[in-house]
Order: sequence, then C-alpha cells, then structure tokens
Amino acid sequence: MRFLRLRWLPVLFVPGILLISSHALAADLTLDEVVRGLDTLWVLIAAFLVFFMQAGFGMVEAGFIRAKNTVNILMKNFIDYGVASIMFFIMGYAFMFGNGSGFIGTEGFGLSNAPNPSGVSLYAFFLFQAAFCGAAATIVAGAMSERMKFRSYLMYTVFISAVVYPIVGHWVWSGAGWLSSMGFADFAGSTVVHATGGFAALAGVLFLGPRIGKFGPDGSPRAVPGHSLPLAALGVFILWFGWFGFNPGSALAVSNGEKIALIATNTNLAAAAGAISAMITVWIKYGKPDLSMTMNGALAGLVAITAPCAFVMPGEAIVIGLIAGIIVVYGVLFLDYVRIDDPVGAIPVHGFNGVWGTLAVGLFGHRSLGLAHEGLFHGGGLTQLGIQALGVAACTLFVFVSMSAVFYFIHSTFGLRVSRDEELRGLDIDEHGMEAYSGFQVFTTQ
Amino acid sequence: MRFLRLRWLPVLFVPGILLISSHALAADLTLDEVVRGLDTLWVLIAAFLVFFMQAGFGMVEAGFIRAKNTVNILMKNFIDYGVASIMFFIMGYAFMFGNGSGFIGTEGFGLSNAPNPSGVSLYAFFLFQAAFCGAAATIVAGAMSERMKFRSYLMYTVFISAVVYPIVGHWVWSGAGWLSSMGFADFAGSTVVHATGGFAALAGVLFLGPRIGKFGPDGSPRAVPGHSLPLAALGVFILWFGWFGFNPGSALAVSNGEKIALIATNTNLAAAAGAISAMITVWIKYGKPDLSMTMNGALAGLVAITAPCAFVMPGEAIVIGLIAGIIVVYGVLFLDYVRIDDPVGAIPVHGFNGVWGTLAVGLFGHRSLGLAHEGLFHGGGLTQLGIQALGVAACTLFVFVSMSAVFYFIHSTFGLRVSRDEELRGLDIDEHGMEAYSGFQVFTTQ
Amino acid sequence: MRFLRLRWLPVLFVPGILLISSHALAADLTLDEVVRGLDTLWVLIAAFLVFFMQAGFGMVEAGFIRAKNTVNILMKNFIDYGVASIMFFIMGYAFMFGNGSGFIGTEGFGLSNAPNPSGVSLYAFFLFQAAFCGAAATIVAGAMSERMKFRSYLMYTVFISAVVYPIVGHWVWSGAGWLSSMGFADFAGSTVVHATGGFAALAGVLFLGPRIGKFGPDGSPRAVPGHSLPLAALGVFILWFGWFGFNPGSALAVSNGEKIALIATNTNLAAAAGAISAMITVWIKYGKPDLSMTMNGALAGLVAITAPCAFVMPGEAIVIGLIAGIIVVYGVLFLDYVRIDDPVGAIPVHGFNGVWGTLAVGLFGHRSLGLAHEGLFHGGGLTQLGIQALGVAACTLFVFVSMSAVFYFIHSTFGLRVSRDEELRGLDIDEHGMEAYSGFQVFTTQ
Amino acid sequence: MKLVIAYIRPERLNVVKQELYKRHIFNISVTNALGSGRQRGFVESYRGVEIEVNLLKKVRLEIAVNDEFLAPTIEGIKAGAKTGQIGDGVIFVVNLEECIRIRTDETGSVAIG
Amino acid sequence: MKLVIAYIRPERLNVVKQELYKRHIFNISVTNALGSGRQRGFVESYRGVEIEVNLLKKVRLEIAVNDEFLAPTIEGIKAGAKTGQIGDGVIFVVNLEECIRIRTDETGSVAIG
Amino acid sequence: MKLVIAYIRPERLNVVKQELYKRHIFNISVTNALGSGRQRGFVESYRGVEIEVNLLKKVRLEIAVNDEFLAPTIEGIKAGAKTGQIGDGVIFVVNLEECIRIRTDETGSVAIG
Ligand SMILES: Nc1ncnc2c1ncn2[C@@H]1O[C@H](COP(=O)(O)OP(=O)(O)O)[C@@H](O)[C@H]1O
Ligand SMILES: Nc1ncnc2c1ncn2[C@@H]1O[C@H](COP(=O)(O)OP(=O)(O)O)[C@@H](O)[C@H]1O
Ligand SMILES: Nc1ncnc2c1ncn2[C@@H]1O[C@H](COP(=O)(O)OP(=O)(O)O)[C@@H](O)[C@H]1O
Repeated sequence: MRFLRLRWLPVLFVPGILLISSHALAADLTLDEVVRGLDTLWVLIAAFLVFFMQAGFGMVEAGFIRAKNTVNILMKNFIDYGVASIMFFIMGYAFMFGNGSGFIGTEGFGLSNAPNPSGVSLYAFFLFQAAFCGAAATIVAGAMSERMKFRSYLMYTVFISAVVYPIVGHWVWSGAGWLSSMGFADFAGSTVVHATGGFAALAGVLFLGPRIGKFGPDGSPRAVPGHSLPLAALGVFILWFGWFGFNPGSALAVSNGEKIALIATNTNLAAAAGAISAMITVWIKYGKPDLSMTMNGALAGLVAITAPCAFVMPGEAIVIGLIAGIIVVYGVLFLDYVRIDDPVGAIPVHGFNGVWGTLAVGLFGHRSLGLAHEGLFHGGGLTQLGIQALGVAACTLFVFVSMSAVFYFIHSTFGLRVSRDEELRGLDIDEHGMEAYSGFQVFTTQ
Repeated sequence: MRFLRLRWLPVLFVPGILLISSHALAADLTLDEVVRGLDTLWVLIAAFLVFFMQAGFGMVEAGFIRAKNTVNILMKNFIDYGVASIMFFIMGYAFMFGNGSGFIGTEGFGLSNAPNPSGVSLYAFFLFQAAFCGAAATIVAGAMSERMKFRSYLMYTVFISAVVYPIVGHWVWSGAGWLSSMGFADFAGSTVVHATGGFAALAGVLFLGPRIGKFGPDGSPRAVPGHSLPLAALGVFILWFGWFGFNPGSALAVSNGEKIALIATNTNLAAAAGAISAMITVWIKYGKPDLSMTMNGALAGLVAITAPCAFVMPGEAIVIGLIAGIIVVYGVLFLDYVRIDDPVGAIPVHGFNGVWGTLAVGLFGHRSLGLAHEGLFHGGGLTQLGIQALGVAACTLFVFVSMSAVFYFIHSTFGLRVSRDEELRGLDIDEHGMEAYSGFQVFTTQ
Repeated sequence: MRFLRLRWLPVLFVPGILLISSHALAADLTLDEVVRGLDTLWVLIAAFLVFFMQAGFGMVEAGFIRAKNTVNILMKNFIDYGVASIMFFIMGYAFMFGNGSGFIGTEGFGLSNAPNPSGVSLYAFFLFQAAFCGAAATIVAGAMSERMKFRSYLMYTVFISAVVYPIVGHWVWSGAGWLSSMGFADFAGSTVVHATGGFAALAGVLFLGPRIGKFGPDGSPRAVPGHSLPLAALGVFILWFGWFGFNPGSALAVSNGEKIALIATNTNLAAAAGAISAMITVWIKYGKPDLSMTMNGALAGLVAITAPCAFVMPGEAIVIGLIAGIIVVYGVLFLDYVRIDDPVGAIPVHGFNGVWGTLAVGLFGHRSLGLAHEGLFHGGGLTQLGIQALGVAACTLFVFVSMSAVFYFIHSTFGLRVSRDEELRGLDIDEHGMEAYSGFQVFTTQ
Repeated sequence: MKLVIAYIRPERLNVVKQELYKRHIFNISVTNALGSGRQRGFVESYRGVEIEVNLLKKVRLEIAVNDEFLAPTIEGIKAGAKTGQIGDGVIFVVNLEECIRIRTDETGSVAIG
Repeated sequence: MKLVIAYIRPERLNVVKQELYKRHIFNISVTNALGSGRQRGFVESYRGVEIEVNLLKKVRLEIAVNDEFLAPTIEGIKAGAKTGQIGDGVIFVVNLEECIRIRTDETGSVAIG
Repeated sequence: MKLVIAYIRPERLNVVKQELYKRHIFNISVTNALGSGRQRGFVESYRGVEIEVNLLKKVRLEIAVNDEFLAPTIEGIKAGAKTGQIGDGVIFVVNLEECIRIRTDETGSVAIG
C-alpha cells in the first residue's frame, strides 16, 4: 500500500486546531498546486457526470424495450458499470496507460506504480477513465437486449472492460499507442468509446439474432415499441448532461477556460442539430415527427461531436450534428433492411456516428486548434482524413474481430441466448424472478 | 472562421511530449488566467445545470398531464431546447448582447465579433445564456399542453428564442438596455426568464382556449389529474437542482465565494419555504396536503427568489418563499375562476411569481449587497420598488403583446389547436404516431 | 441583518462599467482569496449533489413500495427536506456547530454570529450541512413507509432535523464534541448521517409494526414487491452520483486535489464492489440475481465507505464494499426473521452498514492518511477500532433512545399509524386525496 | 334479469354514464378493453417501421338490470355512445340467472341495484 | 354449468381465493375493473379542484363451475368478500352452455376444472 | 347467437387473431386478465422472500358470433392457442340473447359483424 503525500491533514476530527489549520491551508498552496487542484476538481466533476451517463444509458435502454425485460436491462446496467470499475482498476488501466508496446500497456496493475499521463491526480484520471470504460461496456447492453442471458452478459462485460476497450484506448490515448503516433485524433472518444461499443454490439447481435417477432415471416421488419418513452427521454437528457463531462472533461485541464468552453458549446450545438435533423428526416420520410428517432438524433449528434469537439468551431459543430441526425435515421432503416435487430439503436448511434465523428475531424478540423494537419475543408488535403479513416477502420476491425471471438466463445460454452419460452414470457421473470412494474397491468402479448 | 488563441495545445494525441507538456502547463498560467479559468469553469458547470433543468421541465410537464399527450410534450421539450440553442447562436445572442440601441442589439450574429460582457470565455457565457433562453421557451409548453399542434409549437419556439426573449434580455442584462440604465435589478431572471415564459404562456392559452372537459357546462372547473406524479416529483427535484446553476451561476464569477454561497443558500431556503407554505395553504383550504401544489410551491419559491437572490439575506429569502407558496395556490385558483386552463400551473409559477420575485427586490433588497437603492423595508422608500414595478410591467406587457401577435399569426395561418377528435384520442397518436406507454393499460376515458 | 463585505458588486445591472469591472475583478483577488473561492465553489457543488440525493431517496423509496402509497412517500420526501432546511437554519446549525459544551452547541441561531469551523464561506458550509441533515431525515421515510401518518411524519421531521441529528453531529464534527476529542473518525457520516437515519428508522418501525400482510399468520415473511424498479434504479444512480458530493465534498477543500480524488475513487469502488457482492450473495442463496438486492448492495457499499473514504486505499475500499454487500443481504433476511418490516431496506443499508463503515475505519485506516491511530490491519492494534466502536455505539444508542421517545410521544398523542382501511386502500387517497398514476390500471389487491 | 355488456369508445364513457343516470341506472362496472371491429385501426410508425394498430382502445361496460330496465339501459348507452362514425361499438344482452348482493345477502331482482 | 361473475373489493381477493380453495375451487380468472354501485365514491381534490370519484376500483372474478359447485362458489365468495360495509359487491350467475379446455380438447363438465 | 369467452396465453394472441381472420372472424374484444387454473405458478423471489405467483397473466377474448360461426370460432381459437402444455386456457360459450350495433341501430344476427 503506497502512501499519498498529502499537504494537509483532514481537519474534521481534529478538535481545537480546526479553525487554525483550515485557514492556514490556503497560504500553504502555491499557484501550481492550486492549478493542479482546480484541474483535478474539474476532471473529478467530469468523471461524476460521465458516471451519471450510466443512469442515462439505463433509462434509454429500459424505455426503448418492452416492460417484461426491464429488470434485466437495469441489472445489466448496474453490473456492467460495477464490473468495469473493478476490472479497470485491476488490469484495464494497466493495459491502457501502462508502459509497454504500441499495442498494449503492461504496467500499473491495481494502480500500483501506474503511470499518470495527465497533469491531475492519478485517482481523478483513473476515475474519469474508468467511467469511460463503463460507458463503452454498457452500449452493448441495449443492442443485445430482450434476449441475451444475464450470465453471458456478465462474462462479456469482463472481456470488454478488462481487455478489448483498454487495448483500443492504448492505441489512441496512452501517448504511446501506434495510432496516436501517426497523428490520429479522437479527442473524447468517438472511436475509442462509441465506435468500440457500437461495433462490439454489432458483433454481438450477429451472433444473437433478432428477437422473436421482430421480422415477419417474409422478413419485413415489425415495430416493437418501447414501453416507456418518458423514461427514455429522461435518459437522453441525462446522457446529454453527462456529455458535458465526457467531452470538455477530456481536456483534462481548465487552463484559462477557453478550450473547455468551446468544447461544451460545440457539444451542445451538435446535439441540438442532431435532434432537429433526425426529426426533419423522419418527418419527411414518414409524415410524423418521431420522438424516439429525435432522441436518437440528439445522441447521434453527441457521439459525432465527441472526436472533433476540440478541433472545430461552433458552426462546424452544427453541420456535424446535422449530418449525424441524418445518419442515424438511415442507419436504423439500414439495419432493419439487412435484418439486424438492435432494439435501442445502439449501432447507428454509437457505431455509425462514432465513425462519422472520427472522420469529421479530418474534414473540419483546424490545425490552430491543435490538430496535426488542417482538415480537408480548410485546405489540408486528405492527410488528416486518411489518418482518421485508417484509425477508425483499425479500431473497429479490431473490436469487431476480437469481440466476435469473445461472443463465439460464450456462445459455444454457456450460450448467448435465452430459450424461446423465456424470451416470450420476458427475461425478468425467468432470469431474475421479479417484475419491473408489480401491480401494473401490462400487455405482454407482444 | 476565427481562430481562438489558446495557450496550450491539446495533449492527448501528441505522444511523447505528453507528460512534459501537461506538467509544464500550470507554471505557464498567471493568477489572472487561473481566475478566468475558474470563473469560466463555474459558468460552464452552471450552464450544464441549467441545461439539465430542461429534463426537469420535461418530467414536470409530462407528469402533470394525461398519458395520452406525453410523447407530444416530451417532443416539444427536446425540440424547443434544440431550436433555442441554434437560434440563439445564429441571432438571439446578437439581439440580446450585441451593441445596438437600448432596445435591441444588432451585432454578433453567429457569435462572430460578438461582444462579451462577462469576464469569462465567450463560449461559456453564450452556453449559459442559451440554456436560459431554452428555459424561457419551454415554460410555455406546459401551459399550452394537451391541445396545441406540434407544428405551431415549433414556430412559436423560433419566435420566442430568436426575437422576443433576446429583446427582453437586452433591456435588462446587456449592460446597454434602457431598463438596466434605470437601475432595474433582476439578478437571475424572475422577469427576464420566468415572467417572460409565464406571460407568453398566458397569451398562448388565451388564444388556445381550455382543454375539452376542463370546465363543465356551467363553467365549473374540473380536475384533470396528471398521469404520473413520480415523474413530476423527479422533475421538480431536477429543476431545484438545476436552479443551483441558474441563480448562483448568474454571478458569472466565483470571486472569494461569498456571493455565490449566499445566493445558493437563499435559493434553497426560498424553495423549501415555498413548498411548505403551499402545502399549508392548500391543506387549510382543502383539508389535505396536495402533492402537486406542494411541488408547485417549491417551484414558486425558486422563481420568486431568482431576481432577489443576490440582494437579500437568508431570513428574507424564507419570507419571499413563503409568500410565493401562497401566491401559487391562489394563482391556480384564480385561473380556474377566470376559466383559463393551464394544465401544469406554468402561469402562476413562472408568471405570477416572476412578478412577485421582481417586486421583492424592491421590498427586501440591500444596497450593501449591490442594489442601486435600499429596499422599502430597509428604509429605502419606494424608489427601487417603483423601478422594479415599472420594469416588470414593461417586460410582461411587451412579451404579452408581442407573443399575442405571434400566436395570432400562427392561429390564423397554421392553426394553433388540434382537432377535437385528436384531442380526445390524444396528441401522441395523431401528431406523432406513437404511444408513451406501449403495453400498459391506460384509461383514456378522460 | 448583517452585511456581507463583498469584494465586488454585482455587475449585471450596472450598465457601462460592466466590461471594466468584471475584467478588473481577477486582478483584485489574492491567491488566498482564489483558494477560498475555489474551495467554496467545491463545497457548493458538493452541496448541490447532496441535495440531489433527495431525488434519489425519493425515487428509491417510491419504486420499492406499492403504487398506492407513492404520493405519500414523495410528499414526505419533499417536506422533510423543506423542514430540515428551515429548521437547520433556525436552530440545527447552532446546536451542531455553535460553541457550547461537548454535548451540544448553543450559539448561532438563524446563522447570526454562527461560528464557521470551515475554511469556506459560512453559507456554503451551512448549505452542505443542511443537505446532510435532510438526508438523515429522509432515510426514515422509506422504512416507515406505507403505513405512517403524514402529519406524524412532519412532526418527526422537526425533531430529527432540529435536535437529534445536530446533537450527534456536534459530538463528531463540531471540533468541540466529546467523541471527536477522543479521536473518533467519521469522515463523511457513516455514523452521523447513515447510522443516525438507520437507527431512528429502527426505533420508528418498532413502534409502528409491520404492514398488513407482510407477515403471514404463521409469521413467515411475504414479499411485497415494489411497484417500479426502473424508478428505484434511477434513484440508486442518482444517490451514487450524489455521493460524489457527499464524500469528497466532506474534505471541504480542494487543495492540490489528491485527497478528493482518492475519496471519489474509493467511493466508486466500494459501491461497485457492494453491488457485485450483494448480487453474488443473493444469487447463491436464491438461485437468481435479484435487482433490488443488487441496488441495495451498491447503496450499502456507499454507506460503508462514507466514514473511511479518506483513510483507506482503493484496494481496501473494494474489500469494505464487498463486505457491505454481504451485510445488506443478511441484514434484510435478519429483519424478516425477527419480523421487522422495512419496505425499502433502510435499516440494513444505512443502519447496519453505517456501523460497519465506522468500524472499518478502525480496521483499515491509515495514520498516514490522517487518522489518529493506525488501523488494526496495519498494526495499530485495537485503539482506533475501540474508539470507533465506542463512538458508533454511543451515537446509535443516543439516536435510538431519543427517537424512541419522540415516536412514543407522537404515538400517544397523534398516533403514528393510519387506520387499517386507509392502509388497505392506500395512503395516497386517504391522506392526500390523489393517486400517483391517474389513468393507469394498477392492481391494488395486495 | 339481464346482463348488458357494451363496448364503447373510451371518451364517451362520461356521457354514457350521464345518460344512464338520467334513466336511474346507477350501478355499472367498467373495464378497459381492446377491440377490433369494422373500424380500421390507425397506422403508427415507430422508428421508421409502420405498425397497423388494429386493436383499438375500448371500454367495456357490464350492467345487470331487471327486465323493465333493459330498454332504458340500451337506450341510455346508445344515446351516450353514438357518434355515427365507425367504432361506436356494440351492446350484448345475456340472460342473468341469479344476482346476489354480497353485503346484504339479497338475491334476485332486489339485489340488482 | 354456470358462469359465476363477481365484483369484489380488490383487497379481499386473497381472502376470497383462500375461501374458494377451501371449497376445492381452484380455477378462477381475475380482471381489474371500476365500479359504481350503492357505495358513494370518495372525494379527491387535485390542485384545488374537487373530483368526486364515483368509479371505484373493484376486482372482477369469472369462474366457470359445474352445477354442484355453484352453491359452494357463491358461499366462498361471500365468505371472503363480505365486510358488511357498502361496496362489498355483487355476484352474477349466467348459464354456461359449453366449456372447452384448449390443451386437452375436453368439453363440458369435465373441461371445467 | 353465442358469446364466446376464451382465456389464452398472452403470447398466443397474435396467432389466434390470425387463425380467426382466416375463418373470417374479424370482430373481437380483448382484455388483460390473471388466471389460476391447472397450471402451477412460478416462484419469484423478491429481496430474499419467495412468492408463489399463482395468478398468471392471461388474455381474455370475447367474441359474439352467429350460430353458424360458433364452430369455426372455437376451432380458430384452439388452432392458435394450443401449445399442448399446461396453461393453454379454456373457452366458454354463453347464449347471447340480443346484439345491438350502436352506430347503425342494427340488432340481432346482422349486428354481430
Ligand atoms: N362480434 C363482436 N364480438 C366482440 N366484440 C365486438 C364485436 N363486434 C364489435 N365488437 C367490439 O365493438 C367495438 C366497436 O366495433 P366496430 O365494428 O369498430 O364499431 P362499429 O361497427 O360500431 O363502427 C370493437 O372494437 C369491439 O371491441
Ligand atoms: N347492477 C350492477 N351491474 C353491474 N355491476 C354492479 C351492479 N351492482 C353492483 N355492481 C358492481 O358491484 C360493485 C359494488 O356495488 P355497491 O353497490 O357499491 O356495493 P354494495 O351494494 O355491496 O354495498 C360496484 O362497484 C359495481 O362494480
Ligand atoms: N373454471 C374456470 N373458470 C374460470 N377461468 C378458468 C377456469 N379454468 C381455467 N380458467 C382460465 O384458463 C386459464 C388456463 O387454465 P389452466 O388450467 O392453467 O390451463 P390448462 O388446463 O389448459 O393447462 C387459467 O389461468 C384461467 O384464467
């Protein structure tokens, strides 16, 4: 157990000296320490917000599925974050930020002697990163919902949070990864978190197959409406709120505030634009403004701005968000068309828009904002765009292949999917022995 | 596209120099920059909290109406914030804070060359203000709920966020408005945000008329109970939470912390007092403590303390809150009496208490806390009270008249109200083609 | 009314000088003032998060009970926070932090001339402490839910927030209490807040008796499933989020960030571990992973880490959380066994794990992290553990005895329990005259 | 004695109740139901997929009446429920052999209301 | 064969079920219902407006029985549902012409339970 | 005219509807119900306490048919609802004395569908 060298002792339980010690405190700090304290505080607050996104994911996913599987998805939500927290502590952090090769880190297990690439307290940096890891893990729950065994989900969670996510993270964010060496830029994780989650989900649903009744005998898609749009709406608001930690927090420092303010503004504008463009797209195509698509549009805008949030200006953020909203609508339709069943739209939102956001860096990014090369639309040619394309391709491919292996392994040992009867009756009763809405009359005919 | 001159480059994707650069960071900052960074961070966090109020508004409004119109209100909630974000970026900010006349600003469209009256990053200030604009816009949704066309709501949203709200804001907060020149004080927006929203709502419901069944053939009011008080309760908690950004954030600086701490404490005490006094009032009048009124009471306290939060002491905040709780109960009764149908109580909460809060500045305000004149109860006579009365009268009148024009225009072009059949069946099915609670058995007999 | 000497005037309404004054601001502040400002800001943000826990408590409690008593529990939730805010302002703070004896403070009523043992603004410190007081009060609502009169609950709330909680707080946190003089350490309130709430609840339910139908004629416990697990899940997420204010905020200063980062990380890991171990325990015992227990496990981990969060390292936090998760499961079973009816598990979560967390300080605590003596497992022998045991015993005993007196008094004057008929029909209709889910078909057969 | 069962539009329930009150029929029981009849459903679309909703929300009334009240009951329901548009619903009449009021042990005609 | 329909107070369902079990009647179907009868509703007030709730929550039982079980069924329901206060509910008996058990294709008496 | 009442598994509703459509029976009414029959419930456990759930979710159909449609209706329900496992449900047939279509004032056979 290492000791932290703290500059001050906890004062609350030391009677008498209380007033003196705490007042003396300030004087003892240098400007440097204050800056470090401020930056640490900011990263912590951002981590809290990113943690809170877990509630957002839970509510969105629960709201978009049927009542009979709600306990199951909430359980997955709690436990994937729990497992991710612990696994990332034990080994994920070491694989991601430890010194090692360009492929994987190999130092800092259990945070002991763990390198700290940030300017803030190691623990704050860890907590922030652990919350990211939990987010990547939980994205998959929604796509595989309503039919996946809880036990197998637990196993999946261990793999993604302990190994797969940290490896991708190492490539891009460790400072020693092969992708970052090339100048690949993913400011807050369109690729590292969202495309990783989205493509892991894609691998998963391909193994799992669609829910009973999602596609008619002729293969035509059928709607399986979510059981509580208010819950889903709340979830989207919570996610949007949490994203203000996710993106600006990734700056890892407050500095004079300019950068984090720009990032926050970009984040908000892209989300707003995504919601609006998804609404318009679906309105034009189907004659009615669809709430569930509008909400997916907002999330799509948020995912898309995640990589470029620090490298573009607000007007560009709006454009990125507008395109994201269109992508998500057509993405949902495309999955229906190819008969892939993703109950909550995790793949279009996080997968497709994770890719879009990463590429957008190469299109709209500014060197003046810290990018290696000027983006295509600012005369920088295809260099940055090429790097971005390569990076996102490499990451999604790696995730898809490795997660396919994981799912194949689970599939052939414990099985991924519950029985037909369990699926029809709902996972809550068979997997958890309880109902989400005891006492309510809920139609379980579909 | 302008370039920001940032003091430091994003470090995450620049391998190698990572450790050095981030550690070097602190040393590079002057105390001034650190203060600016801290203030910007605070304004950003406050902006996030104000954004989160959008979720609170959504849940309160949804919970207080019937299940069959829930999708519609949530949709309005998302989209008004989305539209407000974008419109305030394109022109609202320019009208509000741009240089121009005492009536309206005319500079800084799309934030380019936008003046920044604050000591924090322009983007942080913008985001904070944009979230305020969204709040003003969304207040109206609740009052006009269960019968207003979505399309027309969209149109309304554009007007209020692009033009009407920014004009009022210019008068009071731009530093160049005619009202602020007179010494009118509205610290965080009892008038600018809440009375604006409340009186726009009043104009709206007068054009719209009451819901079918709200008043009996003899004109006696009938209760139309909200479909989910837990959702509404959550919404109130979220709003209360968000108000801790709304009011203390309006200080726009941390300084030595005294002011924001006072404001936060006042905000909390007024809300608590409002809840308690509304509960007692309704308990005495009707024999039972009514949860929905108690929640409105808390919101009333919050609205009322918004203008005076920085100018009064905690004991005074309690008094202001107590009176707010009484006002909201009688306000609801009054509207029922004059047959105005406001399903969620937006007019009493935001309109009436917005006025009350603004006047309270003139009654309880202290010069020592930065007010131009001592309040009436501190021997300052009627000067400040008079200015406050004039200011709130001018603003509400302007809002009422201009929004009446807007609603009249929409009314006579697209129509404001859905058809009788649609209203009876619920707006969710006809306007959006989906239900909020698919699978649940919900009585739609009322 | 005292005047605050503020360094700067509110600038928003002072036209003209706006730009100058706010820019001049920074230069006027010394490093000391900036540190004070930063610390105040942090304590305020922490207070906001602790306030938000009220929503979490409300949702957890509502979700875990039957629909027919939901309005009642939400009402209790709002009003206990409201009453606690006001009472703590009027006298609670004075009893807790005022100068006086080692038993109780007697100075600073209404915050006038109130001593401020912290290094931050008095108002920030007050708000943070008031939110803690509200949390202690609201814990009891859940345990006594579904059968306690609202009127009597109101009365109870006054007692606990004005007198009982402040006395315990004085002993431990005032700097002058007899327990803190002995070296008793409860960093953020496992004893002061949680055990206090839990043992007050225990006293309450003993007077109140179990709900009709909770125990069969033969005394065997029956399940009374909660009506909305999604609501409860959201509540747990909100509580977890709020705990990031509760624990790290108790440091009352940012300093260089190391301490608050460690605390936040410990808090998160203990919660994760508690969720996982509760899930595993219940899975092994009953064959299925029970969501409601898993959520209680997360809360148990949070309660348990509250006292030791600043004195232990992350690995130890995990162990503390793991044990907490087991304690909560067996605690629930134990209460069923002795026929004590606690609908939401407040006593095992807050009471039993409050004790466990307090003792854990004596087992795992490090002197190097500021504890008076090394914990048992670090070779410090039984000294600290003994102090901890004494402290938690004294506090819980005091709470249990004094609250028994309070409940006995209420019981023999106004009565604690609603009539049998009211209980069967649900408290919402009889006590508040309204239903939580108007329009929904809810089975009220149980 | 007859048992009258009727399916009506939910939004007409209040009017039907009033019409029945006018005719001194106070005792009724109501359940939520879904119905498919001549009325075509409406088309919802959810996330880009159309759903034809052909089970529409209806309210089911069950009213036990003495024979002399059968005609007014039917009349009352018709008066309240008719809009003239598809979906107004149906009334079924079944013979009621016995009726027992639990509280009073009354049986037969006198127990009905 | 008879079809017994009963409206009872929701909170009496468990007791009624036990009384029926005692009499060897195990097969029942239950639906949620709202009822208006002799029992006056209670007055709720919501946001200062009073509402007289005159549709009270009831539970509807439907039990198909062979003739020899009719008396015990009625007895059981009465035993379990009676509180003596207004609102206890009613029992209706309708003639049942045919009963078919889907799983076994049994019909008539033997199919009932 | 007959009134056919059936209790089926909720998840079989869509299939039953299709089977009825095939047989030209389009008008049906559906309610949510809970049932206890030969099928034993399942055991849930909530917070360490076991609950035997012996009221299972069922769906109740009510279909008024003319006599010549009785057989196909029963057939259709059986075809759609049968799984062969305990819990498939039952069909009850009651005599229907009168049927009135509210919109059209039609009565008797012609009113049924
Ligand atoms: N033969 C029937 N059996 C059962 N329910 C029926 C029957 N015919 C109609 N209904 C019920 O009546 C409702 C209204 O019937 P519908 O044919 O739509 O109305 P209408 O013919 O009056 O326009 C249906 O939704 C259904 O619930
Ligand atoms: N004639 C009737 N037709 C249909 N339902 C009835 C009739 N009479 C009573 N009920 C049902 O029985 C319930 C209890 O009736 P009520 O008159 O309140 O009880 P009681 O007479 O036993 O005190 C009612 O709420 C209603 O659901
Ligand atoms: N005699 C009866 N009276 C009323 N409802 C019945 C009766 N018998 C069966 N049911 C209904 O049918 C459902 C299925 O009955 P069950 O005995 O479980 O099925 P099966 O015998 O076909 O396996 C029950 O849940 C109940 O709703």
